[in-house]
Amino acid sequence: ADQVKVGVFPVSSSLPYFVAKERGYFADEGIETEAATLIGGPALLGGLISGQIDVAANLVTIEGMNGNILKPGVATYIAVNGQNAEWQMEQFVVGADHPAKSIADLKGAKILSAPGPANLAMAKAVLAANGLKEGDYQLDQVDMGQHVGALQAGTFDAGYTLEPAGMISVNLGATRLLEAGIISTYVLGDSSANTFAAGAALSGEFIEERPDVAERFAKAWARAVDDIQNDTESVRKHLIENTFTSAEIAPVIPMVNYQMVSDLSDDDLGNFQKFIDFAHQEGILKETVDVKGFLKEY
Amino acid sequence: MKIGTKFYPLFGVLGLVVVWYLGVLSEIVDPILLPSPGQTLAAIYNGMVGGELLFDFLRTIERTAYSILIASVIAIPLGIFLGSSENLYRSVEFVVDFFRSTPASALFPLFLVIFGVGDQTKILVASFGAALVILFNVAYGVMNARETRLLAAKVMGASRFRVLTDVMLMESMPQTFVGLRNGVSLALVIVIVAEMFIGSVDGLGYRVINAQMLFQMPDMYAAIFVSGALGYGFNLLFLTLEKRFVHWSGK
Amino acid sequence: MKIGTKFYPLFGVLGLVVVWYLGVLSEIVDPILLPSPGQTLAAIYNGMVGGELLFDFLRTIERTAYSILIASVIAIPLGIFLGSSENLYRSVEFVVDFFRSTPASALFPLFLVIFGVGDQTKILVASFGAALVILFNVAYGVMNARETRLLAAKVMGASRFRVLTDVMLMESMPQTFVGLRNGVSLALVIVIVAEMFIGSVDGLGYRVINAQMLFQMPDMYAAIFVSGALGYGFNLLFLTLEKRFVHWSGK
Amino acid sequence: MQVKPIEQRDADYLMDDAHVTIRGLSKKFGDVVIYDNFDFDIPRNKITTVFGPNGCGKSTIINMIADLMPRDAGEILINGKPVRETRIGYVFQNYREALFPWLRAIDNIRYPLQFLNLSKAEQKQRVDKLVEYFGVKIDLNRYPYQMSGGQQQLVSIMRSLVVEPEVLFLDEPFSALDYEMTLMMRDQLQKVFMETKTTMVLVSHDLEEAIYLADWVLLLSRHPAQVADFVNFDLPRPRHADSVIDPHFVEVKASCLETFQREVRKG
Amino acid sequence: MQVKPIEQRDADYLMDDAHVTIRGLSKKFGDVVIYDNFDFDIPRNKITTVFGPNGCGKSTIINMIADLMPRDAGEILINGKPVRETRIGYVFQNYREALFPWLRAIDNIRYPLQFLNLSKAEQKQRVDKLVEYFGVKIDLNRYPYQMSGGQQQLVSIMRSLVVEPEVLFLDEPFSALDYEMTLMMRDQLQKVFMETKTTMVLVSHDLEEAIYLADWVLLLSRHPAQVADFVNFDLPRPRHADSVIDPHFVEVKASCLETFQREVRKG
Ligand SMILES: Nc1ncnc2c1ncn2[C@@H]1O[C@H](COP(=O)(O)OP(=O)(O)OP(=O)(O)O)[C@@H](O)[C@H]1O
Ligand SMILES: Nc1ncnc2c1ncn2[C@@H]1O[C@H](COP(=O)(O)OP(=O)(O)OP(=O)(O)O)[C@@H](O)[C@H]1O
Ligand SMILES: [Mg+2]
Ligand SMILES: [Mg+2]
Repeated sequence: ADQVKVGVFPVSSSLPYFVAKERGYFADEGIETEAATLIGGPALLGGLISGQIDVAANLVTIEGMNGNILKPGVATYIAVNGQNAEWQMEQFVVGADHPAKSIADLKGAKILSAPGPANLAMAKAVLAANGLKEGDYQLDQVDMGQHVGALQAGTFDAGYTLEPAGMISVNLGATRLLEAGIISTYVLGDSSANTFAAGAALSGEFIEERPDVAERFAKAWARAVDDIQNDTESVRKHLIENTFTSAEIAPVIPMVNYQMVSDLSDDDLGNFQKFIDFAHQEGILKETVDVKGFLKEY
Repeated sequence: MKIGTKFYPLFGVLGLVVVWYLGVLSEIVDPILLPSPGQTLAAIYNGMVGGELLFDFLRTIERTAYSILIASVIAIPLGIFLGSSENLYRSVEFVVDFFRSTPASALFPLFLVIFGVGDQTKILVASFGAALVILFNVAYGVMNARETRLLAAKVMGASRFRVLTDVMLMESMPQTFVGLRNGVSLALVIVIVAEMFIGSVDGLGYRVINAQMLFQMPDMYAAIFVSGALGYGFNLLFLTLEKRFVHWSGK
Repeated sequence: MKIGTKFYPLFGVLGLVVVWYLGVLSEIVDPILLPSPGQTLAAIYNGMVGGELLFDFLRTIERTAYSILIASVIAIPLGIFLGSSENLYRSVEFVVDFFRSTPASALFPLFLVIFGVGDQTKILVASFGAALVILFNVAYGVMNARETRLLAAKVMGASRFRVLTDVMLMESMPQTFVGLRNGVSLALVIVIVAEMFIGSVDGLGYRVINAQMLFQMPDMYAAIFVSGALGYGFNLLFLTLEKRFVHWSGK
Repeated sequence: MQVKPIEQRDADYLMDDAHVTIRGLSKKFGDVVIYDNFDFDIPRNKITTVFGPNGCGKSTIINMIADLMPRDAGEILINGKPVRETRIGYVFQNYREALFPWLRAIDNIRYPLQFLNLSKAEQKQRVDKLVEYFGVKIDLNRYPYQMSGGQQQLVSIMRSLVVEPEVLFLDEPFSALDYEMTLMMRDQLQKVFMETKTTMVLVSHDLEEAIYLADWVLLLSRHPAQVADFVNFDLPRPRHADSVIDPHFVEVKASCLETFQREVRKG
Repeated sequence: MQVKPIEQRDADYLMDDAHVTIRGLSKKFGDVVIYDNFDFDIPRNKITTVFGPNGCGKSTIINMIADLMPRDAGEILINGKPVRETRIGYVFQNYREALFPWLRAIDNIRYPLQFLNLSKAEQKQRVDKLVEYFGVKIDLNRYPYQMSGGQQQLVSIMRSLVVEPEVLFLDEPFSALDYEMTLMMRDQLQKVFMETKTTMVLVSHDLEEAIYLADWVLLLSRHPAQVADFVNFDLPRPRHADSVIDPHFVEVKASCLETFQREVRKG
């Protein structure tokens, strides 16, 4: 079988990989995958650039595009994950006892943010869109592992957090959800628009040197995405063993909108480009990039 | 020392447990955030007897053992070599000290780049950290070899090489063990941090971060305490080895 | 020592730079991932002269300084107190050793729970780690105070308390400095790891992780090297202080 | 000189004008009996030297007299009073570990004065007088580790004398010094004794030194320690290098050596 | 005994049957001249003891003879050959730092034999013979740190003798031992000498010891080191405790002391 090295960030966004692997879709295509668990985009991107992995199962798109600026094509997406008010991922939560009813009420609050410059920029943009200027609030980035504890302990009044931390803290009764899908709403200007914040990326080298393997890989991936779209409940069990997800939350954890690049609509592409342009405008990307150049349809 | 002194450590442990219970009972910290000693103990027991914690524990031991092995194999001969010439050691001392002062976790990115994304990176970062500590101690041990013993060997007709193997090597042993003990502590810390932050599917660091992500506090504290015990155990192991193999040390 | 020996460290540094250049030139690692020494130096210069790196550097110094201050204020008196009675020290020794063996990064969650997520947590975890190291050294220093000096003070008419302040305290000083040096290294490492992983908006750890996220490799290596230099500098500072204040040590 | 049975010898070393009286002293370490119901008197205004095999209990006894070590039974009085109420001086063998290296020599010498009720002026006067006694030419503003061994031991002796002790104990004070230093320091000590007449108890493992400095030589045997002999040596002071070939010296030395070989080494 | 000018004394200490010949030896440490064009002969099959003030260069000269320290100029021959071609033995003052604590006593003694071309049987025989010489009653399977100081130094001496050295150097071999041990070890050494007649050079800072053991006593003065006297002491062996009160001993000692006070201490 053809060997493919996949870098995996063990969160729910990597679900298609686990589905394809465990349901034998890769094997059906004559592919044997070797997984390396890597936490965070830098490690994944570093793996792609140095050729230590062929695929990043779940690479944040801003980080991928950053890589493409440095080395064009190094992160070429074959599938992306949409998130918005329906497909919840990023969200603002507030302490259960806090009076705030909307993001606009967070004036003077101590807010935690998911880590990294991109998350910070998004949080600030959302706050700004709700009329809060810098200085109206205090925003600290905090490692994802600490979000629930920090919210539970009341160290922060509110948080710009991601799943599953958001859901866990709400379930514990520590927080209430204020609003989810906020990038779509406030950055893209449409709460139902897809924000493609992450996706599965292949290295340019892989695509060029073993085009047929890459194609078969994408095919297996597409089958997994298909399963997820059509039978969300049966795929959830794949989260338990493979990601930071317990058996209790697996059935209820919110999903993102897994899409193959070939299935993206023009609107989707437009929103994707808008998201990336916004990142450039915020200084997270040194230059802007044409996202279409780094998408590959199979 | 009377027999009673053997039990002194128990007082300390007891004190710790009491403080912990008081912390829990007084609800100074939210009971969801800080489980009671009993819950934690139960989590340790369940985890270690047939649970996943035992597996993670063994994985971390395995990684740490490999790191210290690699570190020793590289650092001990190198340390002897460098230590046998003071000028040579002075040349590299700054670089060694510099890297010793660099938080090993800051070196993760560099090592990921050089050694790739596999398990070997965690082991190699830990080896690197441990090797510097061992190197430095071995070199000092060799440099501080008793002049008299070196002269004694020389006057008895030992060649330069024999002086190195028969005397310097043995002389550096006590200090080498100091290095090994510090090295293994450091290696363990780095392995756990790597398991926490570079990514892993097992090991105590993974267990801590996993329990944290899932907000299973008893499990998290169980993993933390097992890490502490492991560190203590490694230290004890090397102390025992030292007593056995460097029986003359300190006498 | 001849004047020449002053320059030996330069050979080591030179060697490092040469190896680095060779690594870059041979393209063993992708040039995007490993910038050249020149680029890194430029990033250090730009960052330190008017750039943000200087600010982060100062923030890390500030946090480390606070930690070591807090650690000293707690651990030195406590160490003297515990060291002055061997039984007392034996009681807490296990707990101290246990926590010394626990990777400080595994304790982040506990400290976050107790002290919250602010700057104080980073400082306090670092203090905790450093305090254990200092405590342990001070206690040993006191316990190993030369019997003869204690007897000399006693025979001259010093009370138990005066023996403690006049002799034990002074006797423990050399070992206390060993503790301070190890403590400040550890505190720096913990502060940087905390800045990297528990969230922060400044500091060298933040700069490393930020540069890493943005994939600005020269900036990342600049921050890493500045961390190493800082560690080296702290060590040097305490060595200098030691030479000044414990002038009698080792004589 | 024949060693008499214990009972008959009593009169020799229990004297009327004793400065230190030891009665019924017992001391064990674990199961080893070091002293068992030991009686002894230390003469006033004399130098008594103690000579005996290693581990016989020389340090133990002066430590018990100086109250640095608890005794199991018995009574020790200095001038009829318990030690606590007396000013004593003690010079340790290991001056390196006895002086305070963080204090300058002069501050080391001054240190014990703070425990007496003396005005600053009196303190200064005491120190000045002492420095004069010794004709000290060394720079007392240096730290101990900046001085030679002999200079350090001199500072140590000055520190013990500055409180004007009733009794001065010296435990092998010169054995860590080299030959020349030892010769010089013996003479310094003798000079101080001649000027102050302080009662001194000096332990030595060098028989020649023990006799050279002594008015009385106490020879101890061991397990438990007993008085093997208590020898008077009355060669007039000051004694000097040639004294060791004086016939009286040679005779006393021969007698002591004989006792040592016969009574003491066998122990 | 008057010290003669250097030129006239030559005949006394440059001899026909010299075992070690030193000619034109010079040695400086930095600016300090320790030896300047120094000539000396060490007699064959005799014990020569070296006595002199601290730092005069006693250790330096035996280290140079034993090739443990480079010399600046001059020639040193043992039996007409350079040191490298000779088997020598060396006993250090600090036996604790000279023995290998990781080897049992017996292995310490055996250690130098591996550098000779001997069969296992010959090696064993050598060691056995030596053990017999010394009438060793101690358990040689122990590690050095499990032995008393005297026993350790005994092992150290046996280690140096096992190669049957042409010349044995001893640098203050007993000064770290206590009085009893020292007495015993002196007699052991004397016994070995009487049986083997090995040429020995022994440095001592104890004049009594230096004379007691010596056939010849070399008195050194300093800056740079010069022969202050070279004294023959021919009291028949074995000497014993009483020898130190023998008139000949007392006379030689007085003469040496005088020389020491006059010539040497002034340095
Ligand atoms: N603290 C102690 N615990 C147990 N045994 C001790 C202690 N101090 C001394 N001893 C033992 O008591 C005996 C007498 O010791 P002491 O130090 O008085 O001898 P000493 O005559 O001064 O010998 P030295 O000539 O070696 O100084 C020795 O056998 C010694 O081992
Ligand atoms: N390695 C060295 N570097 C500089 N000076 C030295 C060195 N070794 C010895 N000296 C000096 O040379 C002189 C002679 O030293 P040496 O050790 O031979 O004296 P010694 O007669 O053996 O004295 P001691 O009685 O103290 O053993 C001393 O002044 C000493 O300080
Ligand atoms: Mg003693
Ligand atoms: Mg010497």
